[in-house]
Amino acid sequence: MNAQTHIKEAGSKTREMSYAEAIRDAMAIALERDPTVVLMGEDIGTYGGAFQVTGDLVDRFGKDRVMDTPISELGGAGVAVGAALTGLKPIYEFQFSDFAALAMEQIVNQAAKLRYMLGGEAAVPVVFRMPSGSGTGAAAQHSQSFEAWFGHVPGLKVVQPSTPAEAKGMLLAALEDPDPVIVFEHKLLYKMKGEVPEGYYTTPIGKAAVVRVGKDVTIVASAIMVHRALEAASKLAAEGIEAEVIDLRTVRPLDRETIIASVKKTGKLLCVYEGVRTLGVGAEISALVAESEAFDYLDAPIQRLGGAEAPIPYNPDLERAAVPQSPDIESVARKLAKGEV
Amino acid sequence: MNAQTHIKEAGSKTREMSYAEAIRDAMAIALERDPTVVLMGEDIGTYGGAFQVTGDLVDRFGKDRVMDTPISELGGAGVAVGAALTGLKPIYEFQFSDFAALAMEQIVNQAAKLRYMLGGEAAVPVVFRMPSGSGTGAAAQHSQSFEAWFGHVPGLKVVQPSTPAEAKGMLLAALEDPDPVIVFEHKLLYKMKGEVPEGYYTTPIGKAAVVRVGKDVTIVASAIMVHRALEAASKLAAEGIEAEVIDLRTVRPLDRETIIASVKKTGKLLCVYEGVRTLGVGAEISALVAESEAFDYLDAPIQRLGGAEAPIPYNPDLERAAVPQSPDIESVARKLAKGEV
Amino acid sequence: MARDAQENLPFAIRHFSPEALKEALRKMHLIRLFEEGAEESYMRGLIHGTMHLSIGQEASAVATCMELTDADKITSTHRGHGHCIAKGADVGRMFAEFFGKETGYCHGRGGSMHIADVKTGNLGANGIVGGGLPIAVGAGLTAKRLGRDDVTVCFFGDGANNEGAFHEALNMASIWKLPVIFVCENNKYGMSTAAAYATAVPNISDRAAAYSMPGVTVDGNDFSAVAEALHIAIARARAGEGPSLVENLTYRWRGHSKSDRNRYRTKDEIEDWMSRDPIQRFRAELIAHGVLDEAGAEAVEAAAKDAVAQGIEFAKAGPAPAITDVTKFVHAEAAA
Amino acid sequence: MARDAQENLPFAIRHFSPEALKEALRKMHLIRLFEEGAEESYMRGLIHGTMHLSIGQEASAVATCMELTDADKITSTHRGHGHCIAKGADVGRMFAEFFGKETGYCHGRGGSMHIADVKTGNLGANGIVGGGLPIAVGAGLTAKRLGRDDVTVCFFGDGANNEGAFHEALNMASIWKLPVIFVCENNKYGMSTAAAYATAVPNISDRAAAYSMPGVTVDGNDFSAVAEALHIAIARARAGEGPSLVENLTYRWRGHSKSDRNRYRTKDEIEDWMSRDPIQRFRAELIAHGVLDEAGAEAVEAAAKDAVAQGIEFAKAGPAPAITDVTKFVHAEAAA
Ligand SMILES: Cc1ncc(C[n+]2csc(CCOP(=O)(O)OP(=O)(O)O)c2C)c(N)n1
Ligand SMILES: Cc1ncc(C[n+]2csc(CCOP(=O)(O)OP(=O)(O)O)c2C)c(N)n1
Ligand SMILES: [Mg+2]
Ligand SMILES: [Mg+2]
Repeated sequence: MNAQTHIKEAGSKTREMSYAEAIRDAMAIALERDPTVVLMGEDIGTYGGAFQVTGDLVDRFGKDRVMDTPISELGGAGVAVGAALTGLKPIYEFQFSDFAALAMEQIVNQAAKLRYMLGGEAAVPVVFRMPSGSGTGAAAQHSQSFEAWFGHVPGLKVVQPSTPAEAKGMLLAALEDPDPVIVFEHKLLYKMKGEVPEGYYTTPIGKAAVVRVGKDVTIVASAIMVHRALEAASKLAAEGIEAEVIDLRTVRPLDRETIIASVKKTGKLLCVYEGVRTLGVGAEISALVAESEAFDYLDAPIQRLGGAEAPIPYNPDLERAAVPQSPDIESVARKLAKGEV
Repeated sequence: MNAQTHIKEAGSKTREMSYAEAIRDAMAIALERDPTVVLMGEDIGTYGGAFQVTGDLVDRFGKDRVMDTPISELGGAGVAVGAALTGLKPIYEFQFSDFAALAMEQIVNQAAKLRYMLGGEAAVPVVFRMPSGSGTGAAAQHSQSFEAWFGHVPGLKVVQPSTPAEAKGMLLAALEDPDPVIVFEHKLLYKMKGEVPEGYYTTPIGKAAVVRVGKDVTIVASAIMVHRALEAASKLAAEGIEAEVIDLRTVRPLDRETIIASVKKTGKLLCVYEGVRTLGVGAEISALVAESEAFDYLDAPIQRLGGAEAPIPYNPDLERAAVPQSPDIESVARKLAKGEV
Repeated sequence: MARDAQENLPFAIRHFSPEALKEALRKMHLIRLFEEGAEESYMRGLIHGTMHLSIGQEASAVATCMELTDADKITSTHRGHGHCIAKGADVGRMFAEFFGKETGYCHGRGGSMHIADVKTGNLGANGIVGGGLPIAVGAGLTAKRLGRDDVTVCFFGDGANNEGAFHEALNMASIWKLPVIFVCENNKYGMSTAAAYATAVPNISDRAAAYSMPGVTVDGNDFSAVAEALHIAIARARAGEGPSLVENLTYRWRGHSKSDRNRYRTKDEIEDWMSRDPIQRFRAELIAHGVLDEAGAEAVEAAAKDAVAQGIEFAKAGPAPAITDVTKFVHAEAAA
Repeated sequence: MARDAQENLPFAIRHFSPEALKEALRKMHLIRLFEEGAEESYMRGLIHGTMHLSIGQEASAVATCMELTDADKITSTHRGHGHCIAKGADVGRMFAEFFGKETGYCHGRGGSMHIADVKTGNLGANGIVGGGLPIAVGAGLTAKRLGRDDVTVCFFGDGANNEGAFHEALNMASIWKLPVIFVCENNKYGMSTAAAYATAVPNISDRAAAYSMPGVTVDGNDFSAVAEALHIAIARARAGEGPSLVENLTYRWRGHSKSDRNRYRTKDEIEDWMSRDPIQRFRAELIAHGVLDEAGAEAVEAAAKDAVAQGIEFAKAGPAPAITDVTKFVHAEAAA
């Protein structure tokens, strides 16, 4: 993937860092550049965050800028909304995206709607960071993927960066955005390493990236599924099947153009996402293609691989079986490319 | 619509009543039959409910069976979950489905998952009633349609009855169900009258109904959209276009068979729903058709009419413009039938 | 006036200028007349949806906002018309909003339940009971972080005090010593549900102790008592000593909303409260203390009446939003 | 023994039979050894995910459950192994659950954070802080409605007391006078966050007054003190007089979970608390009062050790769930 394609004003140098470090780097830059930026969340100070994403930021910026909040997700999110409404730019970290279920009222009924309800007379430039997804053995209440919920809410923007460089650039873009942005960070990506441009840059919200060019089948994937799709694609390449892989990056607003252009080229679409299959992100991607001019180019039924219709189980084998894995993607993409579906 | 097709053990007699009365009738029957049934909710007692659905039930069954709760949606829903877990069958009424945003944690993290997390050793037979939808001039925080959110959650069942007879039968079915069921009641339907069978009967969860037979285009609609679709269909019939109208009735689990069979017949699909278009119920219906054997029968791109990508506005004309109306359905269905899309 | 005599006067008379007191009376009349105008407009079909009138609670709204400047913020509730006027909004733009006009405060998108006037510091009514509580704490946080000395008043009802948001908000405001004043307008009912039934303590202010903040219950129909309680709380907030909880005992004369059949309270109770009209009481007090005379009071009321009549005309004349503008204001223009 | 002498004895010694006291000691040892066994199994890769150990809090768990029968319910927390054992669960099936086996209490679907044993009245640990609070109130409602006399104990932490769910749950339990005992295990921290920072009152029990219920803070490492507080609260609940809040001051010796680097508390503090081991304290007390002798205590501990060893063997031997059974247990079989 060519990071340069999605960078606005990056320094020329890059540095290898993990996804978590890249997010921390973005927050440090933001805290330095803009005195109105504050970080809020449970145990983001001394503890460094449940996933060590804020790390040592409290030592560098102090407790007034990196605020531990009580275990009060509804209130904490609401304080962030009120602060954003009146002049701060808060980044509120949920320890797990699952706990956002406690704060839907402030995120959806307040943050997403305030500008509209007030006829444009108010703005809520808040960022909610949400560690998300399964694979950590933490079971049903710590492994969900809620991006479809927020993707259904006008007034929000929803991003799912899949690489360190994207994670940094999209978080900085989220902070520049005058409206509320939800950032889903996949927990299994936190340790993933990658080259990340130094300094300030933004990765645009609302633009998908073609991360592998191909002609036989289009795979639209998000977050960790991008990597599983790329793995599948390189296996398929050995068989002479060229899959085009699109990193969705933004769930709301969706990048129709990139997806449609690819499907017009390949005639075949596979949507891969970790959230529950029914009414997950892949449903919308399928629907937008099926109603678009790409419909006439479709050579086969649109395929979806999504999470099982079950809560995430604790047993590790069951847990793996509950979400798409690389061999699943490979197998469906192969059948699709070969005209077997 | 032939109510008999979806009734298990109905008395032969019917009586005309409103949708709200039909729901009340169901609750009265349940309270009489089963001493473990309790109603809970804000102002459901003396006030009779925000929409007068519980009405005089508190006078008939007393405050122990028809319990006013404090304004505590998270806690109230959680009390209902705990009560269901230990032997009661609670029906918890939200005054507006919008306020369920406060209770997502108890509904989604607890009720939906408890049976699974406990390996089948527990059950949560709770029913959540949610007055839903726009059209009342109550603006952005009192007009939402959240069925897609709940439809995305394994462990829940989600229904959207569109007639008085369905409303009664589905509520009684929800109470028979050993798992949590969410019932969306469209506020604009409360006053709608219809023939309702007397006595106890259930309308099965998970079965859609073909409410108008046609051959030219399939319209899948839910809740109030069923009526708007039927209105559009009868206008189209005058032009010689025969639309088949399907009342979805259940969002989770979806009735794939009925939808696919119809699309195989007509070759054209229009999904109509009030929830926000992106990631709304119609996205899933489109996707399930596009991945099914019906794909090969599709003669045109699948069309969707959903809610605008905006919070529901207060101004009545804007409010009407924000969700599909009968002429919108008519126009898209006509184009579809005529091969103009 | 001798110091002793001074001290026997009601706080408000001692503390505010006659001009300020007359302005307060004007606002109270304005609220009452606005609510009556809104009610009538509703009957005549100019307003749709629902409305929550604050008739009977005017002293609470106006006395609470008495010492606030435009830099100070309020968060308001579904029963928020009075707060909006007390904080300084223009009734013409309020009516325009209720009539769904582009000239309304929310450009016709919000209506009664979202009435706001950000320029005078009103961050908005709220359709969600308790929704404004954490938002107010956030406003307090902004003031503290940016080193400003503005305070935020958070209005909420007795019903709202049982929401989890109340607990979380008061706790955070307290541990961070934020300049927030939580003002509970206890009108005895949340919709039909008596506070005495739904709330496990006799006074909502009893709950202040659970957050180590001062809590006080005052007669919310006594302008001076409310103003004094707020004076103390605002001083505390501006001094960086943290939040307070003030409970104004009051009563709404009308039903909860337009759909209320009033089956949960007695005619006697309603009439008893109506006989203790906060406006007449304040007006009599001002006259008794020579702030104005009967004619002056009449003039104040007449001015309010004019403002309401003109406001309705302004509202009627305004254009409706373009029907194609459903998605306008969802996002900032540039970012849309 | 003369009545006077009796009254000078600790509550537990007076109130419980020697058999019951020995069983309590056994359970405390069992919890400690179970936690150590779980920790070791985790290190050896038999358990994955994360775990929250309750070492140091054994007196709180066992004394709280002392008078509960299988008909009585508990709701537990993420730090729930001790509660589960105290309520009567079998450690073999617990280990099996942690090892992800079909023979585990949750058939391998739940793991540590959802450990439950519905038959002994444990409605389950909870991955959501505060998640069990309203559920416990619901269990209390069931008992009251069905005219049963069982009570529900709701365990929660100091961190959980700042969740809105706490407020809503305690308020409802109080207004409906439900047989629920809220037991706060205050171990000074919610993850890394000190209760002294996050909670606006010195004692969590200070908040009981906000719900008009009795609140008491006891030394949670003093078995007898906890048992006595529970005795009073349970009697009140069974008599239909409503809920109580009991705060057990205690301490967790280990980090919050497996990812804790312990940067928020000092070695001194940890060692100080470790020197006040609740198990040794109880054991010494039993010996001092002649309930058992040193050899008897050794035998009790040895029995617990055996049970843990056997439990681990049982767990290892159990079958894993079939990989095709991902959606099993989502719904009732018939309705699936
Ligand atoms: C979260 C939420 N729950 C319920 C409602 C419905 N509702 C609107 S106002 C109201 C009563 C509020 O009572 P209170 O806080 O005392 O304010 P009052 O109406 O008496 O001014 C209710 C239940 C709501 N708007 N939001
Ligand atoms: C709603 C929610 N917020 C945050 C968390 C993450 N978390 C798990 S345990 C914990 C600390 C809980 O503290 P406390 O209630 O004192 O219990 P303790 O761990 O001390 O036993 C946190 C923040 C969670 N599981 N659920
Ligand atoms: Mg009230
Ligand atoms: Mg703790």
